[in-house]
Amino acid sequence: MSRIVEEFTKGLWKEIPPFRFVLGLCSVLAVTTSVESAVGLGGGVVFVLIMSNVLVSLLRKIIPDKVRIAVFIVIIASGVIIVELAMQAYFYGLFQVLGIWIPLIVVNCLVLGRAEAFARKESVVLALVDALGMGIGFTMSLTVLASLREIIGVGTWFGISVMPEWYLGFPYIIKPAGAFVCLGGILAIMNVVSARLDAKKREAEAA
Amino acid sequence: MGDYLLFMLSAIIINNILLIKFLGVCPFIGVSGSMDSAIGMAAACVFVNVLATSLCWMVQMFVLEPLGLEYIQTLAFIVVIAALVQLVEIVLQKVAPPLYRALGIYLPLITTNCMIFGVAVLNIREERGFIDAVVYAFSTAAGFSIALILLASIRERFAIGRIPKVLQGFPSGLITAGIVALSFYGLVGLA
Amino acid sequence: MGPILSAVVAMGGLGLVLSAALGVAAKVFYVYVDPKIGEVADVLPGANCGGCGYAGCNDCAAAMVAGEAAPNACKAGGDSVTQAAAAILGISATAAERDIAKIFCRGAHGAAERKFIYSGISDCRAAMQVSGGDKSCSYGCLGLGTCVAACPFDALSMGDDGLPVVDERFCTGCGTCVSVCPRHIPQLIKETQKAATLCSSHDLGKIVKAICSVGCIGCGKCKKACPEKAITITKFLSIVDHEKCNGCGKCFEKCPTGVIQSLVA
Amino acid sequence: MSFREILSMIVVLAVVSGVCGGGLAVVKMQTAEQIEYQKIKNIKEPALKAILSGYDNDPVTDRIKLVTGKDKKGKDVETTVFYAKKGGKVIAVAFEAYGGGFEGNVGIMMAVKIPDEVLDGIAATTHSETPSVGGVALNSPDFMGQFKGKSVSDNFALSSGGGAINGYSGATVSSEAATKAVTSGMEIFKKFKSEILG
Repeated sequence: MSRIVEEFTKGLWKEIPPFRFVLGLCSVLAVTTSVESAVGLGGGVVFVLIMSNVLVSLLRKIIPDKVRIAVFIVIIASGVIIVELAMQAYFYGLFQVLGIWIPLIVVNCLVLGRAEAFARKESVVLALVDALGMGIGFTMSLTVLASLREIIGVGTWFGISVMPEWYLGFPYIIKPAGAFVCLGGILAIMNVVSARLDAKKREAEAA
Repeated sequence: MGDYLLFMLSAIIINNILLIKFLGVCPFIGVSGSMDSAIGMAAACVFVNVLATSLCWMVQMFVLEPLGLEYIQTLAFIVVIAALVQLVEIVLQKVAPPLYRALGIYLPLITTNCMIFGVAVLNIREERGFIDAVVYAFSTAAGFSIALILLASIRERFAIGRIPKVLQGFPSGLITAGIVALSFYGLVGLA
Repeated sequence: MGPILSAVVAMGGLGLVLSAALGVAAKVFYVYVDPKIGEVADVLPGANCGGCGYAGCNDCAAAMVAGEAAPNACKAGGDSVTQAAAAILGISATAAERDIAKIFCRGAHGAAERKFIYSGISDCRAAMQVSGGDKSCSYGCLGLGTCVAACPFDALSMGDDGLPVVDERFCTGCGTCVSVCPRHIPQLIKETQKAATLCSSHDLGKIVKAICSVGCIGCGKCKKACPEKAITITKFLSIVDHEKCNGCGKCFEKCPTGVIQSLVA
Repeated sequence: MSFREILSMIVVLAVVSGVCGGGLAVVKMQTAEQIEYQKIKNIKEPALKAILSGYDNDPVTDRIKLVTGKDKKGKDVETTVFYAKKGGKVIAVAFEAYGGGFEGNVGIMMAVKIPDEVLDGIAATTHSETPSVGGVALNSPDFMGQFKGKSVSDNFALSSGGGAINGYSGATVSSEAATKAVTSGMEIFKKFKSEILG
């Protein structure tokens, strides 16, 4: 039981994608111009992650080692197409906003990374929990990054304006170049936090 | 011929696939630490990108469209790319072992490179002819290589610069990329 | 029924054709790779630190399987890796004595003089370009922390006296600091070494006396005092031989600048 | 790589991609209906709202698809006909037709009042005309308004071509495209009137 909790929480802080566990940057940078699209993509990734982790760990015994990457990719691609069709059917506005970034979930290094590094070796329950943890972690960090960029960039959050009238917005951060700098900044802040944590841990160890 | 030049220029510099369109950022951050790994990755990307785009274009035009299976495009393309990368790996290992050892660890990475798949899908969504698609693939890969090598040369200087411990590695790489993207962004009005 | 059937046939066909192509390619372009290399590589820590002298763990594993490298070649891994690698290769491995890095210079800010004030890139290699570094002693440690930054295991930290300090618990003897330092101040010594001359200067005694109060002046007193004949003076610098030295400590009192010291804290 | 290994590789990959292909086809069949509804709702509805009024149903759901001809490659050309009803009675019918424009096809959604069969108004749906020239023409009320009130069998050519519509100055090609679209729309209406009013 504790293993399950541990697998779940690791996705939420210790190895939270994409900050500590730097994977899947392409979609993170592009989609976080608005919180709505970030949450939309996060939802899509969570579904694909869960489906692919569960299926991969179910089939892990019968897949010959030589062709396992191709089979994982087929499973992930099917998950992505299901998300694409579902989004087109029920959230058409979001589908138009995300555009090419939905099919690009299939090459999201996070999904294939989890399948390759984790789901292939673990039981179904652990794979599911890991997918949940990673997926929610990914969506959370996407939302944080997106709200940061939206509030600073345009002064709104989920479309509701939150900043005072005189705030004209800082469009640089919405532009592609701003995305890099913003993510770099957040990674730096995360490093500071983890450096301090490690330093405490080392003192505890040394003492 | 003139418009091809303009077309290539716009794909290489103006809307550079990496700094403006964000495709291919994962290997970009991972590999741009040192110059020779960047060049290795760039060469592999150009080679595989052109091959993958032509194959995917053919699959789309001769298999998916006649059968009306456009919605399954993601699955078909990514299977083709994965198989292609594995094929290139096997062939290179036998035909050119030194090249294989130089590109070695980057080849499997290319399957999950968003640029290869992204360019294949963009070519279809923007309804390009076969030659246009291949030219677009070549120029985007060239743009990717230019950005990658530019960043690698800058980041190599970081090794001996006074970078605070906290900023070393990914943060400094990302922030440099942001500033270089800003310079590319200045050219947007050109084409 | 049409669309489902066409989808199944199309995708199944595509999978079939591609995997057949892969199969044929695997057959035609078959290159024999010893599977053991993969197993050994999995056991190695994978830090690619280069301590074994090969370009990364895969190369080291290949060398081990080919018999060029002994199972204990991997310094970073220590005993556990050595035993595991030996088990895979099916040969017995003598547990190698652990190497650790030691700083062979005590010329801290107060003790050693400076030729000029250097304020360029904070890297010893860069400082070396500026007329051989800002320290009067041309063998001494410049204290700009290249080794600290290069250490893949974070075992080195910069002391407040301007000299790096080795943290033996984390040091795996990978040798990165030795190769990265332009003056090779950090050197790998056996963990059990009892005494050493913490200086790298081959200058004449009177030059050393003028520029550094804690350097080895090559007077040879320690050599005369050593009953085991463990100390040799090569170009005005005393070198302690690890095998012969039994740590009796007779040389420590004789040394006028106290540069030869006991390592056994 | 022994032969048996290669065989198992081929079988596994073929079976997995086949099964996934089949599964996706099933999912596609389930969602096709909903996707089409969404597509129409988001692209066509703005035009529908501009030209239809006084209805109490959702024209997007009450629609039928007619095969109204063949294109160059021989594939069927389908026209979707939307019904605007009031108290269950059809008061107007709207459908889309295309005319060759400057940059490509210009799509015009037109509404015909039932039973008096008079054109109730037209709106441009999809076009890639140059925004500053053709685009302006296709949105200007005085040009697009000329069609309103004309009977189905009127001649919708430009006044220069003997018709009753004067083209938007400076954008003759786009205005001609609009008239061509309306003319072909009227032909479809007359040809398939029985199915439409069925």
